[in-house]
Amino acid sequence: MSHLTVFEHDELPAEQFEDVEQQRETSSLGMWMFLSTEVLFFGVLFTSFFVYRTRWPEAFAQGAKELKWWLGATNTAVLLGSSFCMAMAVHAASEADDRTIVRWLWFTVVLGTLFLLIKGTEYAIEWHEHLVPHFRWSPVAPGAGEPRDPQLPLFMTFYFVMTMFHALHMVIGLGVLLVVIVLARRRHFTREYHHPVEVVGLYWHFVDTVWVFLFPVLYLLRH
Amino acid sequence: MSHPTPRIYRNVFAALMGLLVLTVAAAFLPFDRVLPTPHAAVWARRITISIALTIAVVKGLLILLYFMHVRYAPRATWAVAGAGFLWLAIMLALTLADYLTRNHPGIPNNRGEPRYLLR
Amino acid sequence: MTTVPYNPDYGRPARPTYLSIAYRVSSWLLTRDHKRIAILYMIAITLFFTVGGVAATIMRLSLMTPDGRLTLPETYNRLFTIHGVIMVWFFLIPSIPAVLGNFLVPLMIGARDMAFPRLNLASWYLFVFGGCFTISALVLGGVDTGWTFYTPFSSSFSNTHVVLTVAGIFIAGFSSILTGLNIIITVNKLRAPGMTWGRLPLFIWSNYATAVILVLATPVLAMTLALLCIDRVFHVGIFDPAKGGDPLLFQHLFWFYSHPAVYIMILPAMGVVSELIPCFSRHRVFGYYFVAGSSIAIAIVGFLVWGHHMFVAGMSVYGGMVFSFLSFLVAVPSAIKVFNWTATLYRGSISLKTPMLYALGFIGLFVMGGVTGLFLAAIAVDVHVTDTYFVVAHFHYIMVGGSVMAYLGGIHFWWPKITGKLYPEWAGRIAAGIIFLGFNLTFFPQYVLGYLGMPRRYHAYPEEFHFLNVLSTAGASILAVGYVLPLFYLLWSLRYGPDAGPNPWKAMGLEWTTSSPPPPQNFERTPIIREEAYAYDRMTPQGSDNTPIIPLPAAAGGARESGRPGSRPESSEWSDQ
Amino acid sequence: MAGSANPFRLLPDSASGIAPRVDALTGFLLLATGLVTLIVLVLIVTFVLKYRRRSEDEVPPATVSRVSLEIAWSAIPLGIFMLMFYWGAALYVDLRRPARGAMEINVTAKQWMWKLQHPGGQREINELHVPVGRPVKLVMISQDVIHSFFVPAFRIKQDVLPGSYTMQWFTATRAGEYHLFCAEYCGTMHSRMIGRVVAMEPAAYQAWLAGVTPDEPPAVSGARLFASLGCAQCHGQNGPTLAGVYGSTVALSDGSSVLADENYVRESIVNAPAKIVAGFPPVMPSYRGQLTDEQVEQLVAYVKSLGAAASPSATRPSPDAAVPVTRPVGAQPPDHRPDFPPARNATDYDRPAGSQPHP
Repeated sequence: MSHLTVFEHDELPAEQFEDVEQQRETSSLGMWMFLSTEVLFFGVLFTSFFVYRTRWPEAFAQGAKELKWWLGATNTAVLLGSSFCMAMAVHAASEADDRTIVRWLWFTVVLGTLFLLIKGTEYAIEWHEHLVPHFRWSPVAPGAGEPRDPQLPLFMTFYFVMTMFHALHMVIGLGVLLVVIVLARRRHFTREYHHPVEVVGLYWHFVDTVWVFLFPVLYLLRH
Repeated sequence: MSHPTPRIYRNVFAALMGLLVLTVAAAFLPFDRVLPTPHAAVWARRITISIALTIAVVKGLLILLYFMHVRYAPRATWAVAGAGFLWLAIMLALTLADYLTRNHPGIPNNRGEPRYLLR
Repeated sequence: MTTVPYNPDYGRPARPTYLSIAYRVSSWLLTRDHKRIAILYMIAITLFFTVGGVAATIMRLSLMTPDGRLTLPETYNRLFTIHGVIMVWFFLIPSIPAVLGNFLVPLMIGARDMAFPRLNLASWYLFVFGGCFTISALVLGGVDTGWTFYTPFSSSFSNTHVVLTVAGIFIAGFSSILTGLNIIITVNKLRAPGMTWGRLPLFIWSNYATAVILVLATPVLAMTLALLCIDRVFHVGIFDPAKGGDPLLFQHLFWFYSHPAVYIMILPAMGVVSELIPCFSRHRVFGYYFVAGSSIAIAIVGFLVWGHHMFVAGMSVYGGMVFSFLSFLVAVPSAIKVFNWTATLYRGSISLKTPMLYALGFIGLFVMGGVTGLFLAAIAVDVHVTDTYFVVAHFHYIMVGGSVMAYLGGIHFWWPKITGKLYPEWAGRIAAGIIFLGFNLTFFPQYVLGYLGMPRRYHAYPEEFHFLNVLSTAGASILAVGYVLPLFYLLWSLRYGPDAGPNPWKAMGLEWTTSSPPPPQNFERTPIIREEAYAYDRMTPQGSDNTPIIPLPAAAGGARESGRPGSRPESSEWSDQ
Repeated sequence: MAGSANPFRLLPDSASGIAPRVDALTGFLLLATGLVTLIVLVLIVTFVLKYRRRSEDEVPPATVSRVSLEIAWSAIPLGIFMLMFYWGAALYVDLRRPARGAMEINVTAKQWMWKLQHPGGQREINELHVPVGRPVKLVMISQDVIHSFFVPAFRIKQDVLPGSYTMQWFTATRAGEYHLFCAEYCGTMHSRMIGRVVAMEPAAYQAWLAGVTPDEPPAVSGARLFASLGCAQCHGQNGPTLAGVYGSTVALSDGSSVLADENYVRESIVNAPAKIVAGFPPVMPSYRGQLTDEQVEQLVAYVKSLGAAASPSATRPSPDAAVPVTRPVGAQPPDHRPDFPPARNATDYDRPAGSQPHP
């Protein structure tokens, strides 16, 4: 089927589907399959984290104390908020109410960017405290603090690898959200045909779920 | 109903915020000073990790079921969502099966002597 | 008076097939037709197979002499590494799912195309893009860590192009995920009406199981290789014991992907054989549900057994026992499949055409490869034979004897459907015989070498292993000839081969009800399926003039009853694409 | 290599206690699987010949799928597999449990050579002389990548990890010269990292031992290091006493109990905060980076020589964590276990000599 323009809205589903309903189910199932791969993609990091936590419990406990739990908590709240806004946007899409879709999507994008900003400040604080393994690390806390556990760099490595992969997924999510905002502003969605918003919603909620697990595992296991 | 209403979204969001406060509070409970057993540090570590993970699982489920409409989705979506987490559980379980039984003194034989297997 | 059989195409202009619809290069490089993407994959993996094969030939020639005079140790190490990497990730894993799977899954379930055609093309581009990385690493000086990239050698001690090769595999991994995702969603969502799960051909069942593994295992490889690159570039000690890391963790995570990966390689081969045996013995498969169920069982239990690669690597004794027990469980479904194939042959009418020769060769070699897996699962024997040529022989029997033989059998069986031409039968049989003979002569001596204790990846070996290695090299040269023959006569058949009708083998299956090569949208009308998968027992004797021996499913005439609102109106004319 | 010159042999020499038992299991596996393979091949050939296609239009009778047959040929193989699993696992436990009083040899693997040291201090490169009939325990560590100590004639193989000790043991039963290979790929000269294991009669072994000018035994240099590093200050009085700790089960501060083998001693020296004995403050500094592997090996040898428990299983598991368990061998067991006979000497708990499973 030769689509004239990429976003030309047409009643007919893509040529290999029987009807629009089947296309909607297929795209959400496809996204769910992709999210399963993401679960295992982050799963490797969680498995390695727990394996090393069983080997060096003191180092990982001290690492959790080094991190700023209150920054992590606000970030979790921000991300849960953006997830809520995304859910409201999807609901608005199912009512084909273009103005509210754009409003809720903007809230989601703003909260998402706020999350990245808070994360950025957190990285800056850790850079300042010489907590970045390989790049800027000191075995003793700066300002004549007490000596750090020799295995603390391992914990900080996992902290940076896990949060940076998560931030990467956030950035991708924000990009796709901006595309959907453009679509919504051009009144592209109808009551039947709004599954791009749903699919992006699935992805955004998943990225939020990953952070829901990341926050306690990294910040709250302080014993 | 095939789709959750905004009211449900608001309730779920409130629940998530409540659980966030709960999990942060639970992390600061002084288990290592309170527990009676001599190995307080170890039990404190185990209790905090189990509390933190259960609350995280509950929050994750809330997001999955309501925000991602899994509760109203066909069975295939349940299977796909479940498969991802089940395989993660397989990887965790069998990898830790190896790590937690290393240097284990070994199951004692019939006379109560540990078998002392090499690694 | 001679009766003229009814020919639905009489009087109409010849319908364009997916090959004759467009000839511009852009129609191939920007195609969204699953059949053309399958052919693109076939060309790509044939090139990669040649690279891997050349590396294998040089290795075998170097092993002819005990001190390996032909190659330096560095060169030999780079050769077996690139042989492993190319053959595993750039030939075996995509070979059947991406070539035969892409071509046949929509055809066999009555769909017009894959669920996500654009992702399907993206999968091919990712595959080729990843291949460029790995080939550039090979050209720039190769990598000498072995295809398993064990740390800390790969992360701290090897000074070869590890990160470049690993980046290539990382990208090719996403190509596998997209192929798997496409197959699962297509089989779930796009089956023709009447095609219930119980009527799916077994090729679809095994590709479905393979797709499940592809989707659930490959991300673990992607992240493990990412951690390896982070540790290699930044030396943060994730796998470096001096800094608190544990090299065994890399092995756990690597084999969590790589053992299911060997099932990705063998399951589609079993699917091809489950199609060939019924066709050439004109028998319904013995125990259809058990063969289908065993594919799914292999896919699931395959994820629990990776520890048997690490019995001597320093794993705990109890961990080893758990994995040994589970490894014996995973052997049961394979045994069920072999017994069911043998039972299908009982009281059938067996014709030994080339695809059947490959299928029977597959069963023989797969059984010998599979049973030696039991030796490796019993820990006490594994302690002696792991990391020796016994393991090399075991996995080559399964991968080369099994997967490559079935791939060639599948290519020969569906060649008329893919190209519309018949290949010369006599040439096919000779090539199959040479491959079978060369294969056994190459790899059977390696079982004995392995039990004698010759370690694998040895560039030079003690004098007493000399005779068996020369035997193996002789076999390898025969095998090389055997692999080159099909290339010639298949390409020859493209030009000079006789035209094949829609069903040259008189086989059952939806793909044989459409013309060969099939039209761009696969079926004139979406077929409706009314009987079981392999209804060979309801075949009617047919005239000798090559008219289809089976009653065409009612689809040829029947209109669609269950048109859901907003569904595509029945387009009688095909659309240009 | 005795008897290895003829190229047509199918079995390597069988020169260790475990070798015949592994060969027996391999024989059983070969028999069982060979039988099944033969049956399948014969069936296929007969079917292909008997039921070959007579004419193009032949339609054979339909197959009848019988579930009972399916159940049979999945349950029977499962039963045979479980037997194979049990036999393999039982043999593996014997492979991983050293016999009493094994002679301990320190093996250090370096990129592309083996360095071995006998308890008496004799050092060897790429060669290992062992007496026939005496159990030998190899305590192995690598200085760079993963290697693997593989002696085909003894049917033993164990990877040598860079971070911690891995151990294996054998008892040579036939005198002779056997191959030693590195079985885990370790770099360019992986195929040159080979050597030979010479099993000699005890008399010949003693003669060879005398002929070699011994280096300083590791235990002695370990004692010197122990004093120079000032370990005695803590481990003399208030710290955990080290007499008889090797081989006993130590209760740690986190409630778990660990066998005090070489890995535990090494872990306590190199990563001190890892495993602290119950009832003691975690004040031991970590010596990582300050000691070479050689020195750690000497300290471990010294700790072993401090009245090591006669055999790893000599002292019973610590009944109660509160009481520090590191007591000399043979000391009176805590009285609240009256049912357990007090051990007067180390060998009380050994199995009667007759039932010794001669590996």
